[in-house]
Amino acid sequence: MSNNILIPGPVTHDLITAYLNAISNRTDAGGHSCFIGQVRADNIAGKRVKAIEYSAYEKMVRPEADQIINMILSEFDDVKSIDILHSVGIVKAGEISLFVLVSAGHRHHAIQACSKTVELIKEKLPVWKKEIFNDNSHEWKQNNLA
Amino acid sequence: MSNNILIPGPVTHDLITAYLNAISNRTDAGGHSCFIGQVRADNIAGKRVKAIEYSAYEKMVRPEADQIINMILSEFDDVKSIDILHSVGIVKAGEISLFVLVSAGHRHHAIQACSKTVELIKEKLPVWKKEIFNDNSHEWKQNNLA
Amino acid sequence: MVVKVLFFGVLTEVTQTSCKHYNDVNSISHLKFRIQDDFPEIVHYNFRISVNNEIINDDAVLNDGDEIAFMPPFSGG
Amino acid sequence: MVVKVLFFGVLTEVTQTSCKHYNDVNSISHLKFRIQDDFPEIVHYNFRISVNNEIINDDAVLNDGDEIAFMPPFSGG
Repeated sequence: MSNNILIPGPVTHDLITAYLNAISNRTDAGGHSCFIGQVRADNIAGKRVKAIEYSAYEKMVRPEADQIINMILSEFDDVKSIDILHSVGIVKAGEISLFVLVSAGHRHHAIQACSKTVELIKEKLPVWKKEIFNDNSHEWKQNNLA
Repeated sequence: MSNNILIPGPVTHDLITAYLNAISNRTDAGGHSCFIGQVRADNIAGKRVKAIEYSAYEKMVRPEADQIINMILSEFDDVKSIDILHSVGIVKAGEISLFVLVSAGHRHHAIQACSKTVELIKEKLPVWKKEIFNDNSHEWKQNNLA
Repeated sequence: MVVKVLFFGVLTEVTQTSCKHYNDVNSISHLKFRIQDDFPEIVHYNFRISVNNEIINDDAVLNDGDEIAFMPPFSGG
Repeated sequence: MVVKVLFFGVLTEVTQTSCKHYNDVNSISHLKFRIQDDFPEIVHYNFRISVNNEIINDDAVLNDGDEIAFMPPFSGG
């Protein structure tokens, strides 16, 4: 698949389908764990989130993602592959902003490695989100790290 | 989506795509965690696994699955929905035999609940697997529970 | 009275069947005795027993029409 | 000498820009002083600083052409 982490706008269902269709090529993988992050239409103080605008330090994203992937591969030796897609730009409520897919020989490493990859993305990827409300006001968000 | 847990033959990519396309209908969900179990072409004592044949106590599958779903919903109050698909019959190496999709408001419950659902399926669903090798010999398997 | 006995997984090979009816068995312990008589090899296998879809851990009285399943350890997923 | 300073997230609102060049700044501490002079509000925000894509935690000497980023806490995902 493509080597790009950042996807302009939402991560589309077609893109996710393409990644999931590719997994059958690996007959050494018994478990695939996938995480999909979606923009919630949260109500905050009477206003509804209609979209999130993501911005990124684009040239640092690939090296930071590679560092995350290397950390995971060295901690979980049964992991065969790790894919990360993250939106940049506007993603509307109900649309997808993050896709992580981890394939491993067995389920435990697939599940644990996917979970840890998501946490490391929140912690290390130089990306910022701005919630945009239905009255067009906005608020910058900060991640709650696990 | 369909109410059936058991799918004759492999869980197809089209079916998975249909479930994943449906998630955008929920604008209260921020995280979807999904697990895909795939038949590995393991080499065991010089023979290669070419397929797994699953059999089930079919009429107990739905009530046991409902009990698993209720256990998860009562433990993880942020979980919005749980979908489980499991193959019955022949699934070839590289094909998918299990699909679990858990949607929650936030990532932690989605990820933890999906992981626990997979463990409970292995522990409680009355399903049996028989590995079929390339020389047509076979071996009944027993799950390693976490 | 007659009960229906289902065998699953490797037990279908031990018994060469997935379903067999037994007459005049009034308890699980009695049924197990009859089944061991028919299939002595079954003593080498682990299994759990359900009666009408409920797993039971102790002996139980059987009634006409009951469905009893002999289930080796599950291996789904 | 001139360095390029990038601002991200909420800092783009504090500074009203995402990129600004500074002349004759020889260290991070010196640059921070100049930026606080231009945008006094920035003292109310948390941020980390990178020099040429490497996050730094201490003061550092700056050289002509360096790219410095002022980054509030990440919020991807």
